[in-house]
Amino acid sequence: MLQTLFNGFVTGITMTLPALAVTLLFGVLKFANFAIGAMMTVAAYMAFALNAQLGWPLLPSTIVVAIVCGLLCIAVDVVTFKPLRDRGSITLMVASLGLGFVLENIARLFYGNSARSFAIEIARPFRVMDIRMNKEQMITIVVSTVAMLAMYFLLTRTPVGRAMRAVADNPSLALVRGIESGRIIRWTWFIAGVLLAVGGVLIGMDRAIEPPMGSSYLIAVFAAAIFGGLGSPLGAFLGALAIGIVSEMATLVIPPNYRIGIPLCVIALVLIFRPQGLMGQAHIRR
Amino acid sequence: MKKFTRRDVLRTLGAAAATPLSAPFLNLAHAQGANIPIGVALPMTGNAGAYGPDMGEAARRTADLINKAGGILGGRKLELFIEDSESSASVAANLTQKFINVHKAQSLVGYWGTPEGMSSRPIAIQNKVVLMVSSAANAITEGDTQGYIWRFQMRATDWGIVISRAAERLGFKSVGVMGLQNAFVLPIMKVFEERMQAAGRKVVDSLVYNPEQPSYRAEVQRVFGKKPEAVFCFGLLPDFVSIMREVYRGGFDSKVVSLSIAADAEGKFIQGVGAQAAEGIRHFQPMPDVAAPGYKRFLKLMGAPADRIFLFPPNTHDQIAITALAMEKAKSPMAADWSKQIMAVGNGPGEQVDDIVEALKMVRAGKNVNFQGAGSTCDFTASGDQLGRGMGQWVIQGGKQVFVEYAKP
Amino acid sequence: MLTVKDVAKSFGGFRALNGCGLEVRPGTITGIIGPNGAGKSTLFNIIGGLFPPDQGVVELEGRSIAGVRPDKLAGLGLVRTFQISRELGELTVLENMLLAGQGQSGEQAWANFLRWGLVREQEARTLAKARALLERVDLWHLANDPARNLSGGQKKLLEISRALMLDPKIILLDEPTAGVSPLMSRALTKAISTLRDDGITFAIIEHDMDMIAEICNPIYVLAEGRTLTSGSFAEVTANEDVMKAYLGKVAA
Amino acid sequence: MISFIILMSIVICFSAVLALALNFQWGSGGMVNFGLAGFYALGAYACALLMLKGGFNTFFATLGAMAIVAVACGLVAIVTLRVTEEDYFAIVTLGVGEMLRLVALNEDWLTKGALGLSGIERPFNDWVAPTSYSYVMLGFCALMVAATVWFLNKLARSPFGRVVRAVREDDVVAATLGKHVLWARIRIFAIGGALIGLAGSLHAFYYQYIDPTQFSNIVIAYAFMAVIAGGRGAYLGTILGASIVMVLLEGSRFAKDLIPSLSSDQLAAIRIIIIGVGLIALLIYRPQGFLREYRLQANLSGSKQQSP
Repeated sequence: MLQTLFNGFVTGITMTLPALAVTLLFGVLKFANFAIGAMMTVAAYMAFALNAQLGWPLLPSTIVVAIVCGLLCIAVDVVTFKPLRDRGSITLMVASLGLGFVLENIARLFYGNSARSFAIEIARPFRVMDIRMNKEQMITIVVSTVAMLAMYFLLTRTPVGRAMRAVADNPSLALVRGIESGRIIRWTWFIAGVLLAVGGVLIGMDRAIEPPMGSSYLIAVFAAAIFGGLGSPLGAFLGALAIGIVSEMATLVIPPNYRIGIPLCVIALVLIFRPQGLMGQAHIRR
Repeated sequence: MKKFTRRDVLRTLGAAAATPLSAPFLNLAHAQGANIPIGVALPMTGNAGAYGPDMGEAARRTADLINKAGGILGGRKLELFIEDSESSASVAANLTQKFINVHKAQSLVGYWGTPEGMSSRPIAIQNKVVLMVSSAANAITEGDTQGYIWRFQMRATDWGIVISRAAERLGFKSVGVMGLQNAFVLPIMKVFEERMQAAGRKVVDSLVYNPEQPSYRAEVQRVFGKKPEAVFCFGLLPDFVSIMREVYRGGFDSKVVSLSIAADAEGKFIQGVGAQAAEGIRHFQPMPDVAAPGYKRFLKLMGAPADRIFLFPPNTHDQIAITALAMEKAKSPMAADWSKQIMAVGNGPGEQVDDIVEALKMVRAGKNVNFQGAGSTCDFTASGDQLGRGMGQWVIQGGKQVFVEYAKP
Repeated sequence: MLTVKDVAKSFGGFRALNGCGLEVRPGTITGIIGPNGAGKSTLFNIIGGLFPPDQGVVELEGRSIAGVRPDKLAGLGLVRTFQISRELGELTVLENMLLAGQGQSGEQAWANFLRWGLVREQEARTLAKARALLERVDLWHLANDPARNLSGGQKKLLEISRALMLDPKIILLDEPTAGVSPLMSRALTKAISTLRDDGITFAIIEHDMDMIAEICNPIYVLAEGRTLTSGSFAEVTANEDVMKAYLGKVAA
Repeated sequence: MISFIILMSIVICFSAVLALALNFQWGSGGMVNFGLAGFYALGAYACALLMLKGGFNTFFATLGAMAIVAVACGLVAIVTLRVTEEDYFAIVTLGVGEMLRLVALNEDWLTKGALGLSGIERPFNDWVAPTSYSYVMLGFCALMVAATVWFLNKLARSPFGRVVRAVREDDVVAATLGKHVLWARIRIFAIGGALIGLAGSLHAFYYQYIDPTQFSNIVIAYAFMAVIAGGRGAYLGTILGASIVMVLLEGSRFAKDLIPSLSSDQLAAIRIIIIGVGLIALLIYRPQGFLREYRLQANLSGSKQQSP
């Protein structure tokens, strides 16, 4: 029981970074990006290349990949989403779906379908109050918390962050066009890229690295972001934890192979009872 | 590029309309001295992608061997059409249509996975073409196959029998079972659980999981958390890698037993989880009897070292060999004729031969043969299931696969 | 005809409307003016049913319409236009008009297959009506063009004509002359007063003071989410608070 | 070879029906459906099960499958759209599609799980000789495509079609003009659902065997590609788009020998990359597709028929 609760906590915290990325991208760009799963997969494979193939330690690999991914996201935005910006969120969503297919299969093109792992020693667990925990889980918790705090600092203390928040908080205010908005969008993509890259590496530490690894998190991550209120970073954090814990705890009563149904039910309940989500504000489009 | 005129289009349509009438004649035309086409659908992509290339090589070398020795039916050569089934049901069905309709194949071989076999089965029966599969799920040969469907593999329930017998001998008092939601895993699980319970062993938990899940923490926690002596985990490589990482880092001590397609996968498993996490895992897989002369001959054909264990390529070899023998015996390339001779050349009565060239000579001379294949003794039940194939058992020690034993059901 | 009393609305922490009220009497063109951010468009959005007020009364002919869906309001005879023209760009000008026809059986999918005679007859009637309206504003020759190809002023004309397809009792116009050439603006003003003479009531948000002065009476002045004052153009312009509201905004 | 082309044409036909369904939901109605693969599976399974377990004949099984998918789609639209907007809708369709596939995979008692359903009966099977069945099947599928196009074109030209497009362009305006937007959207999604059910039934008839692996997410990419290439809202174009996509896919199987250095694994990946890149490129450079959506063209010079 307690162990399951802890497992849920770990599952949840693994999803916090992608959920943050989703909510940030949605807040500023106003569309649901379905390519985030594949972006995480690509990041995990990039880290795998540096770590397992070139023999770098995982930490510098992750840092390099995070920066590269951030820049890559900016590039992807310029190539893919920028020309479509005026076309409404549905077109952007469809484009992101296509982008997801492309990215996932680029990983498949180079690495095939077989499962891989980072070149790190996996260790037996230690026990705290009879709960089994392991090193990777500790790393995940620390990294996610640090990232959350960094995000908080970024959004509240820096001019770019404040601008991002202003855009995210005020959905009736269409994104101001001009140089300023270009800068905000680039920063948003960069930060989302970094979050997704780190999230991808953490997921790769948790399970095997294979092409569908990122997309398998897609629904749960979106549920987390919606539950927390799309556009609200704190909400995304809490939403991810809640979804993780609820879906692991639910396996005590429902068959585990329907776990994916839990996030879906959460979305449905949120839509019916509190469309703005846990921490979000009521918002009206247009 | 040539432009299509309306007349061209009309002519094509006219040809299309005329085809059903002329189809039988076309087949007759084929019967006169042309090559004998064989469709080979192999998994080059997807979760079984590792096995396709070797199976293709075995098929090619076997066909070459037969062709060099003068072919069959008075000098006609076997012509292989090797295609990727992508481990997918609909791709395999489209391929089967292509083999039958474009290449006019009367023999379809390969078909590694259950989806491929299941989707191609009705097409083969309808077109009266022999389909030889390598898949294990019982359903493939169930029902009325009209003698067109032949399995070159142990039936899944037989896997369960061998594995449960081994489990009894290993003395596990309590076991947990987890299986991937997959057509050939479920019958294995069912038989295994029944046998364990019948033997008075406790099955503490049994669950089925989906492929491509974000994580398998909940499943591992539920089954291993009940601390059975051993957990039998029937799955494929990607899910098994994730599960074993979870098991090792979760600090569970139950012994793990699995299938070689997950726990070996041509070395990819140990690469994936590392040697410590893989230590002590036992795994099973139907395999050829490596001591049999037929298998040794096959190794020579493949130019492989004497200790090399091929799991599936020998089946492909046998499928082509049996096709050739049955055609020769029936003196006809049409499946409706030679499908009736498969048991005659496979089960005997007749002299046991393991050399396909020799066997063909004998058949031509009007003698009875009992062909002994590379993958098995090539004995069949009337429903199309293969007898005489056994299972190997390995254990992973120090990052190496150590062979334990070979057993038949 | 249309009564708004003490309406308040907040978004997040921001109070867009706070004790706003007005009264539109039948047969008038009621003008609504006020500095940017006074809450004029929010007021129209509430009357138009886009979102309900937090508190207050909105009545159409004595019947509360607070929170009633826009499509129901259309049935009650209330239509609105938008500050930035919202023509349906991918539809032709004519289709924009036909869409607004009410009581079309053909809007039930099955009727097009089972009662196609009726649908065709109604369609012909709707078409004739649309044609008459388009010819009146000299847009008929553009009827087959996608609406997005129209000029700003033509779009405004189309929006008003489209509203007329509903045979409304009252039309809310949100800045009908914004982004329109002076010449077209004149024509619009004239068209609106003609329509008023035909018995249609208007409420207009407008910045063009010439237009306000010419056709609107009474005029309501909104500032910071509430009604400052109301009266004729002369009365309103003479009011010191009004000048302060406008100038204060500029000073701040 | 001819027979193979015939068979591929059948595949093109039922892919085209699926793409037409998507073109109605998304192209005309602006309702994106990322759960297409799941609803497609629902259609195929419903049709197969109605025959295998319900004892229906092929005709009523197809109608039943259409009704079931229509209701499922309608329900998704009701629950999701009552309160909110398109981004959530896309996510919910994705999740529901996933869930439907899980049910197909896990409910052994009903769907036989991963083993799949076999022995699916085909229409007119008793009346036609097996050798010429594929021609009849092609004729039947082509007829279904033609009927679907006729039906959708008729709808597009009707007042209902106007409402559909208006809701896509601007739901607020449509509401202001007295249209019940939620009800319109429910109908759009349900009608599209019925067509998905039809496509699923044809799929089941063609393969005579269905299993969960046939309904992977790649189906979604293909359908979107077909719609975008053909032109949003342009139904004839969709047939063209579906043909192009299927010919590319199947053609690459024939062209494999040209690049021997690539493994089939990589070739499969490249094929999907091409589809994905093509999808984005078309969205950017040719969003209107090859053919254009229907627009009413009235006779401008004709005399007035009636005064209002």
